[in-house]
Amino acid sequence: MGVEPLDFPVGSDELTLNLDGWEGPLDLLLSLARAQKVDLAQISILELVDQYTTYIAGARALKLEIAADYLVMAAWLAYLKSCLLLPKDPQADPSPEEVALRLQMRLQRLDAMRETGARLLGRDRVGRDVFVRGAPEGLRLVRKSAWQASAFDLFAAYGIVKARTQPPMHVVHARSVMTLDEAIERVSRMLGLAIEWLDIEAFLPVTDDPLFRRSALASSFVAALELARRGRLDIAQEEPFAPLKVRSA
Amino acid sequence: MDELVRAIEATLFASATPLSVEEIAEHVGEAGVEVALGKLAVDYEGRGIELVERGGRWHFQTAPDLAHLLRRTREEPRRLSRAATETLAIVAYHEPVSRAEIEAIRGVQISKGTLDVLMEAGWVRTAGRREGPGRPLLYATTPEFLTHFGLSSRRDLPGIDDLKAAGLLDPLDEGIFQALNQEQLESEEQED
Amino acid sequence: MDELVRAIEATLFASATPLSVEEIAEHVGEAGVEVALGKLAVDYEGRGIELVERGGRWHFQTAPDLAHLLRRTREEPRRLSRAATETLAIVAYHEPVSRAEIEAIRGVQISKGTLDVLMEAGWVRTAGRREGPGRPLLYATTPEFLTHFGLSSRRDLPGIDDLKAAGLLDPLDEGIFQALNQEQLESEEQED
Repeated sequence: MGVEPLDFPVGSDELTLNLDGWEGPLDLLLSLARAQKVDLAQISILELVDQYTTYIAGARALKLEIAADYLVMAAWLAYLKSCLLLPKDPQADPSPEEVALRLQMRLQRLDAMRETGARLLGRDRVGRDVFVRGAPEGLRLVRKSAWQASAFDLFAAYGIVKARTQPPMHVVHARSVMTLDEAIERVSRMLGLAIEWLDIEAFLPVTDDPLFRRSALASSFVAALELARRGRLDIAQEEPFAPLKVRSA
Repeated sequence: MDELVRAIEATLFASATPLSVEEIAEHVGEAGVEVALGKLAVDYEGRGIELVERGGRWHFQTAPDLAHLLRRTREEPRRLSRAATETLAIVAYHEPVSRAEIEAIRGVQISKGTLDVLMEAGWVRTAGRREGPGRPLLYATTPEFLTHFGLSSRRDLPGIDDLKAAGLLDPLDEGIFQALNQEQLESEEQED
Repeated sequence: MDELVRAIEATLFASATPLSVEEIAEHVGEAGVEVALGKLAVDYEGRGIELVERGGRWHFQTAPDLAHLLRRTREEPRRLSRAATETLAIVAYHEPVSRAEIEAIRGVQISKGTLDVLMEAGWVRTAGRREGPGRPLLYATTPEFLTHFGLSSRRDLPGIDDLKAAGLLDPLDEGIFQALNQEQLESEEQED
């Protein structure tokens, strides 16, 4: 990047001063300082300020665009210089000497990073100086399934299979009904009691279930008709919707 | 250590392909490569790496007896699908049984992967062929099957009456098994 | 030869990346990996290949003195600009460090691409945020940085002890340029 600043014939007309070659004012200052002394701890700040301002002045004489941060640095350095030369102000905090020391530390730090960066790049680097294996077989991770199933899952599954493939079987749930056969049997049995006319409801079993009672009534009525057909009993009804009467024949 | 042997060792190590004696000589810029290769091969005898020659080209490789180290297996728990569980149950109750018989008992076809999964799990093995038309391959359970499911023998499998008593044969109750594991059902759909 | 040493030799040889002691143990399935690694490193001393530890991870690489035989071109694997080189050094010696701190040390803004280049190379990573005003994003180096530059750890960074002793790695004293009277600066600027 670099323009070597001190090799620079200041004032030459053919000169093209390229400030873009510097990475900012600190970079320029560091180069000036390094030209002054190898050991940055030994540099003269006052001399450095003069060198910097001379350099910037030279650039300005060439009517080059100079970025504002270079000018700000020049102004700041000029002020630092005046503080360092003027009689000491005991009130100043930090003192101009301390500020100068910090500037020197900053230059040293930047210089150190520059130098260690170069040393890093010069190490034995993988792929340039040392080489890893050209064709590693590679390590593989094989995923294996640990299958989970319990004995219950197994038996339940078998139950499902058997249930699914069993021949269909229709089970009619026991419902509260009195079959005709039951009714005929019951009414025949009770006929011995029916010497006189009896209401058909007297033949029904005692129950709290209204559905069963309806079923028993219907079956018993049909049973009475059947038994009447066989000549075992007589049926009478005095008028429509009047109670049915039954009597042993 | 012999400088030439060192140079050849590094060259073969860094090379992405096996190298012929001529190619090695180009790199190390010296004669005597063959002798040095012999020395190097002796150095590596019995180690975890060996130097081998295949068709005139040399390369390093890991010792074949250590190949198992280079593949690390990780076990991941996975639920058996419903299709696989049913198939396993049929094999257990009816073994030895052919694939066609399993399908007849299940009333549903089984996918190719289902028996593979059970064999991979170590619960089902092949058990010869049935003499007869087509000589179908037969399947049976393994000792690991009994161990995994806590059975001392196949006689410990609950009988049909036990299943009925437990309500496991009631067709109306199939719904409760559907509720067991929705995932299982879904995986079955994908499998079948 | 010790079977564990053989196993570790084969594992590291086959691996495409450096491995930590824990990763090696997962493959060889045994304790005592560290002792065996020590033995293995001794076995390879002075050979064309060496066993090295970089940031807690181990790998084989060719001996540095044989670089001339193996280097195919004079080209660097990755050419870094001066800005990127300095930035890498600043991150390595000051980590974790914010972008503003990098800029303060370099005395200039860093262009957007500079950190990207270093992150793309796999040498720099983001390392959380600093609690405080603005919660700036922090940068640090990666294990690959140590591997690439042949550093066992950050303590191996060239000259790090001297720099530390000289106070050159202390947190940067920001604002030294503001230490002087701001008004004064402005008036001088107008004068110029």
